[in-house]
Amino acid sequence: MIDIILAVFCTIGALAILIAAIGILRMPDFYLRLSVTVKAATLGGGLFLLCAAFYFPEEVSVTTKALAILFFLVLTAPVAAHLIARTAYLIDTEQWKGTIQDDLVGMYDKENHTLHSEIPPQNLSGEMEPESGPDENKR
Amino acid sequence: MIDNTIVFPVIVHLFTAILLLFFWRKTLAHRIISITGSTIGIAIAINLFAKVWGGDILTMEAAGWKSPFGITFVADVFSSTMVLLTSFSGLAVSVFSAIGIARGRIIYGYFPMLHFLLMGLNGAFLTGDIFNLYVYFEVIIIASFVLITLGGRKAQIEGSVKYMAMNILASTFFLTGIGILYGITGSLNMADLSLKVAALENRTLVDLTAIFFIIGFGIKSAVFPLYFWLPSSYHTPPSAVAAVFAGLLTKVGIYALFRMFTLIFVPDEFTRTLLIVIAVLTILTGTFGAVIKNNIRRMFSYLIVCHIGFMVGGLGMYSEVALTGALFYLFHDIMVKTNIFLIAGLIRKLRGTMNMDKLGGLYAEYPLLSFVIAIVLFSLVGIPPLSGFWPKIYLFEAGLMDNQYVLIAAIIIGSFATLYVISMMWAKVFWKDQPTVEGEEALTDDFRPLSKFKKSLLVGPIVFLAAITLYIGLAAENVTQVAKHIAGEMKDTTPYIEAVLGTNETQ
Amino acid sequence: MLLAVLAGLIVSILYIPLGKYLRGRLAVLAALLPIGLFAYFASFIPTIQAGQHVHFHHPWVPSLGINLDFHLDGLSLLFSLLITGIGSLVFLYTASYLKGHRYLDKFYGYLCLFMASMLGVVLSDNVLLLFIFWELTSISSFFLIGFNNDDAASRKSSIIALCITMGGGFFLMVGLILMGHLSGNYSIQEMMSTNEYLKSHALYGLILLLVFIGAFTKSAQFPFHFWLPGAMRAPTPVSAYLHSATMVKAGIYLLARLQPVLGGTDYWMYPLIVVGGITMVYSAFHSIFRTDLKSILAYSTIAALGMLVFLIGIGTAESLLAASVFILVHALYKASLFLTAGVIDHETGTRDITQLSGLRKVLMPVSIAGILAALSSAGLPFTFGFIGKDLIYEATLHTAGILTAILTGLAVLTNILLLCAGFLAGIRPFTGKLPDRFHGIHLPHGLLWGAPLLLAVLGVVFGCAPFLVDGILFNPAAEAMYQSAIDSPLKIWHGFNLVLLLSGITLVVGTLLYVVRKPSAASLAAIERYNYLSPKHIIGQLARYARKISIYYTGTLHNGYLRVYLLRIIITTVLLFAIRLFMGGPIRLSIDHLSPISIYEVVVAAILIAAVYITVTASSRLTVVVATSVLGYCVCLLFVFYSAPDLAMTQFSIDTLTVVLFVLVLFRLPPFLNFANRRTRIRDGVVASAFGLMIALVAIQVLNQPIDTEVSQFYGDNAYTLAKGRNVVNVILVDFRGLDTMFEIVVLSIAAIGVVSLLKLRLKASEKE
Amino acid sequence: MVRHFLMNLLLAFTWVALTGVLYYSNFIFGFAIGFFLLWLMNRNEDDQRYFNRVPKIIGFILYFLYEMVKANIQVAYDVVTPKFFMKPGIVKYTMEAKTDFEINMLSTMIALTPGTLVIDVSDDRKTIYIHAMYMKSKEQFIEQIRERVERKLLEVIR
Amino acid sequence: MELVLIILIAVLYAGGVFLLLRRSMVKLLIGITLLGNGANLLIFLLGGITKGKPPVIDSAAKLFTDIYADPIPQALILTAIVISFGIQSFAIVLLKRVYVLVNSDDLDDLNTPEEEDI
Amino acid sequence: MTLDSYIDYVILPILAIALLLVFVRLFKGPTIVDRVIALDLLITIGISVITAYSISRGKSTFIDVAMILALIAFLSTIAFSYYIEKRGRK
Amino acid sequence: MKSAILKTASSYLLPILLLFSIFILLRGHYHPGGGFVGGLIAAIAFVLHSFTHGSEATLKLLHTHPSSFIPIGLGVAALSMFVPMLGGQPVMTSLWFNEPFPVIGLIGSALFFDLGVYLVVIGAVLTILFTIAQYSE
Ligand code: NA
Ligand code: NA
Repeated sequence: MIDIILAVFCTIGALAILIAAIGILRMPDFYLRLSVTVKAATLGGGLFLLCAAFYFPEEVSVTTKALAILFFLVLTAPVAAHLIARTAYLIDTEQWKGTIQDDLVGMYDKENHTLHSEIPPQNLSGEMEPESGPDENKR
Repeated sequence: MIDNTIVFPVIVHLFTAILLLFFWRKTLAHRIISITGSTIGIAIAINLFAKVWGGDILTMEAAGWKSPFGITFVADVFSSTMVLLTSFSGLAVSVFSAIGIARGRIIYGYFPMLHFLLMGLNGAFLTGDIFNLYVYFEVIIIASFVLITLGGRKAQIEGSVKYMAMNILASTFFLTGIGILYGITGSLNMADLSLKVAALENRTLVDLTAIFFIIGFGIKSAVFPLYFWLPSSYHTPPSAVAAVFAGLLTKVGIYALFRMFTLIFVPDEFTRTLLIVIAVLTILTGTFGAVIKNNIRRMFSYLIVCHIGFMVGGLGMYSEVALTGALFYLFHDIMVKTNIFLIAGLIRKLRGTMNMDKLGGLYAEYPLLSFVIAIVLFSLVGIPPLSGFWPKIYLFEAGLMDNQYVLIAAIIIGSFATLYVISMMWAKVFWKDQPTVEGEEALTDDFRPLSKFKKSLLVGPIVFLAAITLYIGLAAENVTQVAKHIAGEMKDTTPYIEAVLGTNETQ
Repeated sequence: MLLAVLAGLIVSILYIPLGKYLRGRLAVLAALLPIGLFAYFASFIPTIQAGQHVHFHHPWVPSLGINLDFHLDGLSLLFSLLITGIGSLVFLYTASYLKGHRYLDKFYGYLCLFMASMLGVVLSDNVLLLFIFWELTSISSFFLIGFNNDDAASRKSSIIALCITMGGGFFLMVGLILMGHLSGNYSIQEMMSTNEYLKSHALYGLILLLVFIGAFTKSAQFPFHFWLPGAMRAPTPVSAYLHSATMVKAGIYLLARLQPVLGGTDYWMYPLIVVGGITMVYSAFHSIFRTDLKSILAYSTIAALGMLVFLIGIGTAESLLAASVFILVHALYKASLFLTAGVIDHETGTRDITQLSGLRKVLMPVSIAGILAALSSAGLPFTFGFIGKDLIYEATLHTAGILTAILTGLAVLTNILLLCAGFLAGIRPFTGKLPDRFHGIHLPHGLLWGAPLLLAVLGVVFGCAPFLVDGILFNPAAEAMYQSAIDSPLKIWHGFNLVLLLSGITLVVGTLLYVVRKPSAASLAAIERYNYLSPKHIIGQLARYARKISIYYTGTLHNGYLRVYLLRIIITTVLLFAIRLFMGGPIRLSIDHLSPISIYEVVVAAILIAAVYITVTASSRLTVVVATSVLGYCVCLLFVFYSAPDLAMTQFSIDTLTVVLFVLVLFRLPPFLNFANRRTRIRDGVVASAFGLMIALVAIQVLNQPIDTEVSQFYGDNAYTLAKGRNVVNVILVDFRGLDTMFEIVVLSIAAIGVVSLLKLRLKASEKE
Repeated sequence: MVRHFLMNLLLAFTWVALTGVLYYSNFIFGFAIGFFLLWLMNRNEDDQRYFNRVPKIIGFILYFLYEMVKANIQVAYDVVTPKFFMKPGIVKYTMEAKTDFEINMLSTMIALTPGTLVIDVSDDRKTIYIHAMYMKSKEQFIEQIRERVERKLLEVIR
Repeated sequence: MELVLIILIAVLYAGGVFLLLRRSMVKLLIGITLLGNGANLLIFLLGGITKGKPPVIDSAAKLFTDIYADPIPQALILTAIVISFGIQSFAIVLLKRVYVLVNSDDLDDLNTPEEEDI
Repeated sequence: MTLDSYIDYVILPILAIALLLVFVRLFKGPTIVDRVIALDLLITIGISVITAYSISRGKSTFIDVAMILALIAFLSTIAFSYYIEKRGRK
Repeated sequence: MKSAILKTASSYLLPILLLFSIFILLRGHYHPGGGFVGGLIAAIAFVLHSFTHGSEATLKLLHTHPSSFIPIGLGVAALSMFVPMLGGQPVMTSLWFNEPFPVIGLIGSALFFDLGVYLVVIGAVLTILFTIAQYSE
């Protein structure tokens, strides 16, 4: 019985990860790839860890560890995703042509990377300045 | 015999270095601790040598695990002699460094590095475990990286990049070789390996494995065509550092070559021929390089290469006579090479340069010092009856016995070149009047302003090593006995193996 | 006897602390040593005359068979007396000649060292001991030639002399070792008993070659002769002592000494005759073109040495006797002439014979010494030179067949030229008109003219009364060479015979030549036009080529490009590998007992390989770093698959840290530039692939080898029971092989400290080392 | 409230000690028994918060998991089918959350929901910039976050 | 599987060597990393690979009841990894110094002519 | 079919394929941030692979490795972000 | 790095990671882990902290420069290696307390050795990283 539940968990986890993998390969821009992967992978990994937690019930430490990892993953994955997304934006990574909205334009201070909640007055004039293109990070 | 004191040569430098780290940035304390540590090191080394010379091969099984299961330390005459010579070099260098090394370098860890280096060297000489040997080699190279870059001048950095790249490559070869050896035998204990490798049927595989060690240790000992790091780097660090390097670093490669190729890979026709070819080319390369260099240390660097060839040639001939000669040469070389680099450092202090064209007049100004230096230089040349002369007798005799005329010719050429460059150097640096150098390049004398005590800290080590060299030359009989004994140990490794593995029953 | 030999050594060391007291008036005391030694050796004359030998033994390096074995026989005695006798006079002469010189003590030190070494050479019974002293003579000569070390030419000459004599020494050393090796020991006396074996051995020719090179270089034989004229840069007493009377005769001594061991064969004879013959004619010819007094004497010395080699080469009883006499003859007149020349130089400030004349008017005793010595060198009757020359002609005439004419002709020719040279040096400066500028010259201190005069007078005394010395010196000496009794007393008058005729011809023609030929700068220049054919020039040219080759070789090999060095190392390895594989048996390939393949392992391996591909080809640094970390993480997965959790953990954490490090360091660096052209990349690719292939081949071979699991079994069995741990890897790390770990953390510590010093230490410009 | 939680833990541990079975299931069972006992014993107003909060947290987690699975399926469908239905964009969202902890929890929630991604929080901590994959309109999206995520979250943790 | 690993090791060694032969010091360092990984895997492989049997004794037992992977190569590699990390970090910092000195990581820029000797 | 072999023959291959796909992204880039997230995903998949492997072999020891991965992997993403951002600013 | 989210995260990740590191250190003799990995985790925890708060803040948190951990760690390890020699046993021999301690279990010189390793690793890694970070700024 327990084996079947575990098998189901594993299968869902594996599929989630597979979808994340396909997603990262297929999605048209960086933000979408990131968006797709973080959750799916965390979900998949979490399921596997849960399996492990159930699979070694007689070893308390293993269960603890599996849960701790799960907890840690849930805690860190969003942070990491946010950081890399932010960085990507800061280096002007291109967005998909189907993108319909960008509230971030002009919000970052190019000098010290401070992020404003309202468009700062000095940026108002330069708000529509053309993007410098994705090659900048190759400098 | 089992004796715990074998590890003392390692431990004394380890504790000295740790203690030095606790006194971080306190330069006076560093000088005192270092000299004290090195002095204790000599006492320990003498004690060890006396024990081994007087009796059996000593072993110590770390943590009490029997060979071949644990790491075994082995002190036979070869290793304890190397430890003894290392301790002499070590003391000389550490005293010299007290004044010879700039304050900034001492503040940033010069002395701890020196002692870590000495520790690694002693460990390498004493260990009977091949992977442990690798670890000591790594200690040695990382400490030498730090020493060679310490100060960070451009020339130093340039030299050290080459030094580092090639030494890391050497380590990779060594490590690969160990992996293969383990894969073949399942053992790491050198005595055990000796038995197991000898029992292998696939000799091709043994030889192929041996190539990794030849290349690995060959790079470390700076033989042709693997020597390039040496002339690229030895002229860059402070002379005291160059002195340890010159005296001991290439020699630890030689030590390892000798150990491996007498204990584990007993040379067959292929290996012997290979070693002799390498030796001849090494000597010639060193010769060609030395005769054209105008900077004292660059010239000395090539002389190191040249003379390494003598020892490798001795190993290649692999007769007892040849090994005796090579070992005698090794002992002589450690003392003399350390000293000549210290001398180069002293000259630099005196004149602010090591370019022979800009040097001169030392003989007129410092006659007594010149006399001491002359003894060292002549020992290097091998003017009889000084130390460099005796081993050549053995090498020539061995060469004649083995019909190695090309090698003999190479040794003659190498010796001749040494003679030539040293006499040139003598004429240029000591005899010639001090040329006047003008403008920005004006030479400085950092020696004269020093107090008498400080001067003696610079000159003392040179005299000390010169005295040992003189002893090696004049009491050649004693040194010969040692070398002969070791050569005997090398030709018949049974006592070594029994000392290591035979203790199983007694524990 | 040990003390006698080493006395000079000890005294020279004593000069270091005591030298400064000897610089002044006490300098004369220095001569006490040679005089004492002379007396000491003279005391052996009766013993030797009685046909006995004296032997001394003291162990030194017994395992090499090198002991302080000294052997005194006739030959040694002749040389010992020569060394100490002429030594005494030279020491005395020096006291005045270099009076007040600030390095006088050093000079005496070197001289003492030299004397001791020279005595060592002639007294050693052990060839290696002989060699040791032999080299010491070269060294002391080096210091003496370079004594005026502020003079560039002096320095150069001393280096040339040292290199030639010691270079030859290396060959000699091999030759002597070969002799010792073949005959089983290094004692000359013992070797004599095995000489037949030596002579019949296949390596006999090699021995001769090596010994000859040693002897010829030392005794300035053609084509190695050119160091000797250069050596005249030394102060005159040195020239007199080392470079004419004693040291250069060491080679002669060696040949004489080894004559009974190696001599008596054609291989021995002809090279000596040929080389000696060429040397004597060539340099005698050269001598008469020189205008510098010491130069003339140098070339005539070379000629005399050639003559000695020539005589030893002939090897008959007559020739050996002639040689032993001629050694003393030459030493007496040549030393005298040198010392005379020294006085002239000292007083007039020039040695150019075109400017010197009429000096008899101001330097009467000196002129007597010079003229007597010149006459002795000319072989005028009632001089010692006459007896010497007679014996030479006697010796050449006693050879067999066609040789007689050739050898005699050569000897006559040489003697004619030498006579002329002797007159040039010993007579010409004193005859004729005294130039005005020399009027102010006063007779110098008695020691300066006393020494040459004594030597010159001795030449006449022995010439008139040869019986004084023949039995006690020459016969024993010749016997030592010939190894059988020689008893032919020297005679002043042989009656009218061919020898006398030849002597007459020599005298007449030589004198005519002297009268007709005026030395001049022009003729010197004329002969110097042919310098490019001289051995000195040719050897110098060779040395320059050698230097060029060295520069090219070293520059090409050590060209500064790290990647080239690394390439060479890799190629060497691959080549060695290929050679060994080519020599050795087939590579065994068996795929039994391999573990099955599963898809996920293959995928990980494939990703790894692809990651390597990216690292190798990527052009952005960051991509490379990313690929490297992928690589590390995949390795980590492999470690997990193959049961190494500790390894996987460590690999992973270290890899991550490495990434952080790279990131911290790299962010300012510009992107890669693709420097290498296509060809280079292909070459490197081929080499790298070959290297990889090599590793693969070895790995396959090793996998076929069954592994011994004794040790790991032991660890598994005892990890918990004895070492109280369950994680065997950790138990190994902290217990079984804890020392590895101890020093591994040392490595880490060193690296950390190194990083600090590398980044923080900034040396001040004043901090040089 | 903390006092209750600690008491509850203590009871759970006591249960584990009594039964001597150190399994997680046993611990959870002990915790549940403890909760029930505490709930029985503490009926005054002040202490009610703890007993209300625990079921709420569990409920929120379940709700969040449900949302996550739902969104995941949507994304998964988009990923595996050839055509893209996305309307992505970056939206500025003014938060009601104030403290660091609240902001962090909120961003974690948003980030873990498939289709949304936190790009950054402004330096004055008033707004959060969210990248959304499926955005019919900006207002609707903001409303959705406000109602379905932020309100519920704040309810639980405040 | 061993054969796949051998190919992998060969590729690592070859890649490492290829990178050593470049002009860029960064590539040199990466090459060293590759070689180190290659050497580690080689030791690992030649010591014999075992799947899924880590050398950890079960908490119930005092001895291994089953076969287990050879722990020695693991311990050796662990030591080797740490050592190469130490050396590599030093090398990376040296790279930094090189960059500060010559403003590139091109090793050819670092070469100084011999005349600059003191 | 037992759970062990199910994981061995179904789950692990799926994960391996996922690894491959992610690696393709890593290979293709195009921007460095793409590579960084691909790397991050690789590690997450790695954690899953290790966990699955641990279950399939019945060795809980490997979970420790997964734990280390989870603890540390985060750091490299942060480091890359730090680096890329810092470089972008210069 | 200016990220509020990371800043908050790192302040609670630091104690968690440190706790893990000690956990890994103590159990090395029985399970994978030990001084080395433990030390790395601790170092990484501080590195993470320094990324957001700057290395100065992290140094302040550590109270002392990490380089001083190196001699202490080396000293601990070297002593636990050397002390058995005073009792006449070979270098590195493990000495054990007979009774297991609560929580930690058996305590022996091997644990002290591991502790030395742990300290050295923290000291070395942090020294390297902080030095570079400061130099780069
Ligand atoms: Na992550
Ligand atoms: Na461990």
